[in-house]
Amino acid sequence: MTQIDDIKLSNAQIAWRAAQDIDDGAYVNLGIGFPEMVARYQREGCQAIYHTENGILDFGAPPAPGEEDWDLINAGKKAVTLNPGASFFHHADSFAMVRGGHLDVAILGAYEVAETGDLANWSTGRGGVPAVGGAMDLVHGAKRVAVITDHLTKKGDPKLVSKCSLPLTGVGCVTRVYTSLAVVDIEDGHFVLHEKLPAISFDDLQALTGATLHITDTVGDLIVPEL
Amino acid sequence: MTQIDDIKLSNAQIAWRAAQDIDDGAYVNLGIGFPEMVARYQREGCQAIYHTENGILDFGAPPAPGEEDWDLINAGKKAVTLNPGASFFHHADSFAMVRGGHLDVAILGAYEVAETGDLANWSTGRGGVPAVGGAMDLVHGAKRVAVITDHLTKKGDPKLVSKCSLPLTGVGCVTRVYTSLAVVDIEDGHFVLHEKLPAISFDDLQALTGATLHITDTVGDLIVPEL
Amino acid sequence: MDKTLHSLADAVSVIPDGATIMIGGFGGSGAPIELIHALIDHRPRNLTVINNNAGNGHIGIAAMIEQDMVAKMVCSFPRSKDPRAFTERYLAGKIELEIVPQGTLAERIRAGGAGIPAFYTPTSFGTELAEGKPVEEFEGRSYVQERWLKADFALVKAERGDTHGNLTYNKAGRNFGPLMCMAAKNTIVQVSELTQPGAIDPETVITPGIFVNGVIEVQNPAQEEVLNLAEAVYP
Amino acid sequence: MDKTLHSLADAVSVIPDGATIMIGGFGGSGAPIELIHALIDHRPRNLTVINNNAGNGHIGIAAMIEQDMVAKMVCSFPRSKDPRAFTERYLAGKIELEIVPQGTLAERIRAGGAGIPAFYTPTSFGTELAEGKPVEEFEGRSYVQERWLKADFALVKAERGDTHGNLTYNKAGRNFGPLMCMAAKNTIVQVSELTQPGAIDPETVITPGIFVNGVIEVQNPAQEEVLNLAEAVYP
Repeated sequence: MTQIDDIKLSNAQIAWRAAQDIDDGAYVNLGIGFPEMVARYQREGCQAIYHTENGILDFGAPPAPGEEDWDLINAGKKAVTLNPGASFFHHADSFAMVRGGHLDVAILGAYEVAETGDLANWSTGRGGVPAVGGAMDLVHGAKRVAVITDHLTKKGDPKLVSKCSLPLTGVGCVTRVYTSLAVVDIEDGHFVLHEKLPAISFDDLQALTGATLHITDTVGDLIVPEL
Repeated sequence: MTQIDDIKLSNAQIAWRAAQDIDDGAYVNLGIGFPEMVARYQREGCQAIYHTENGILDFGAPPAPGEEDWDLINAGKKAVTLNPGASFFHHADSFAMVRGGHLDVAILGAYEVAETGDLANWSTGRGGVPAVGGAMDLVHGAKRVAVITDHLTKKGDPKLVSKCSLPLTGVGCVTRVYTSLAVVDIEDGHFVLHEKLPAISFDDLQALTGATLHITDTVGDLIVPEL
Repeated sequence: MDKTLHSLADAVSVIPDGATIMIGGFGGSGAPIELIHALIDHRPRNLTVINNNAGNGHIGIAAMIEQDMVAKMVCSFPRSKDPRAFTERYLAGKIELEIVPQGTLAERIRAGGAGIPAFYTPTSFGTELAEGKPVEEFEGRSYVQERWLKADFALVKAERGDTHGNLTYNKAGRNFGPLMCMAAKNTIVQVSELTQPGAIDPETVITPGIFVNGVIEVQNPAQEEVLNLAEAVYP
Repeated sequence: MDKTLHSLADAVSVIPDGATIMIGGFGGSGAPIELIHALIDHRPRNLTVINNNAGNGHIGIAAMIEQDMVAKMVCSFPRSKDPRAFTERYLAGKIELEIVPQGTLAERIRAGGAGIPAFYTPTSFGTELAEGKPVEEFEGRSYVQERWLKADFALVKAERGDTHGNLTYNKAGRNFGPLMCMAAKNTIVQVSELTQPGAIDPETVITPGIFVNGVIEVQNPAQEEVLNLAEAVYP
């Protein structure tokens, strides 16, 4: 089998790929951490409008160091700036946007994604302090819920599975997964391979995936710039 | 029996009496029509804050004729003005104020009030076009729901009854009724006479009331200025 | 992104027969008269209209009813100074009416916009308007279960807007506008002044643009009450 | 009517042992640090605190926890850069935690303020956070029934206020403030600038005074994040 670590995409490259599917004017929520990186790779000529759970629509890039206004932060508590056309609102209105189906896409991280679209991304189930934030709201609100993730756990286990073993964030909510090796859609309870790295064979990819990868159409090449 | 029409209070006098029970700084909603009159008779040194269902807090007197702004109206669609400290809000926030128990008192008209506190004031049950407005919300929201009304219908029947015959606005919601003859509290499913016109005997008042009038304390004299 | 619509006719041309339409306004305040009249010109039929009232005089929603465009009204108070358009058709059995307490109407619309399919309210408990609805007791008090209300379209009047759809309103003309913007699949807003993004202070935006699909500038819009005082008729 | 409070100590002196307190803020934004620190001076115990988070560093809610004032936290995300105050006590079984999805937390608080005892949400369906809660299907999809959340007190930070309690907020410091003002029996607000009624444009009031019981001016209030960057400790 190919040396996966030699060919797999970096987080930046996964984020770049996810960003290519965001349309101009789309309303987008990016999960805390890795998903926030997607905003850096917006397509030329596309201006998405970013929503943050804590009550801002159309925030912009981080301010220069030393220029932070700590009342102007995103859900990850990082300082942000405003774009022209921004607005503030309280938390109930913010989650009305989420729950009410007004966001075009939410992009989240994952511990596991099941072929049924179930997502586990909030609890390792190992004790400690549980913390859910807005993840459970986002997965049942946005018109499209996508995940970006490494294809494998740090231990080398598949993150795309037939059934999640960790506590669920939501049931049947994910429709596309951007991994370090492939782009996989979830349709009618199945993983459907949309794109894969040219350097990996279908069989190798299947071996690294915890449930059957279906093919319903031509599988595209997952080609991403150096980042 | 006394000639009722000779002694009974005018609507203005009933409104005046109801106004005496409104505290300084109280948040008050006055029903459309007759109850709106209560605002004219606020006690000296008392400044209530009036709420209108259509999204204004702290509106003031009507403007001079010709000065109307038809986007600045009350629930009765009459032009109003603003007091310093006024605010605008949408209908869901307005009824959050109502339903959430934030109003100190709502004063409404009535077709019938039952000794159980049930109120009928929205439908004569005779067909035609039904129209409820905010009445059903107000009766279950304000901390205190009071009614102002003539003691009798135009036909001379009691409006204070053991059980409402007309379609209900709310169940067990009214706690005080200001009538043209008396002030009657509703306590534990009974009418309790609080004040009556000195000119009417208890027995005569009882005869004009459709359920037993209880007395639990000294009955006050209902004394109202000429208006 | 630019949500600007370039004519009233274009703005409403997407509304088909049989659509459910929320129309902003409380009486005449906030009534989007120009959008409604453009809709009358377009003349879809068999509409369900959600508004606090049911029209007044011979303009606006009353005129829609007179043109036999409305199959059903959902409202709290179908009365006005001159309610003939609705009253006559209602009493003749030609228009359906769903009467909803005003606060429940507002909350059902908000729920539709906020992804809340049902909620409990004390309002209407024990009355004929609660008949057939589930009742549940919480903390010793009885409440009625009400469902969300959504629409295919919303027609709303706002004061200032920008090309991203951010809105402010004029005084009590706000009323149902912000809620209806949330609850419709396609929200079309007429604004007295259309600006570029950034012109409205982010702190004072009442309806964020995410709830708005199209904005059209109608300078110096008609006020329904003023038109009615002048006994206007449309068309 | 004048809702002005004249000292921070007076403002919080009414809060007894065992009270349930909503505290505004999302992380450091909107955290009413001066009110919280006055509460620490007053030192009621056995409190239930409702906040999105569970404190950071050694100030604010974290300091309340360090002073053993808090018996239970209701929050969505009890993690922060320096969560030791909460984490240590939680893992030692010394503080109770009710974890609530963030949008559900916001909606439950709004429901408490709006007189809605329960509502249905898709959030948490099929997860362990829905265990024991009623589930109902609407239009072919399953929803979880959630209850309102109310409090005895709310401590909120706003930007401008008037003596009637009308409020505006500062940027994303708004977050839970307007909701908590609605949901508490006694809402106490610190404002950076206290004005006379009429000074705030009625169109821009975010929290109408009806939801506020007391306002106290705290000019140039501390920002929790800035204090934490400076490694501040209270008391």
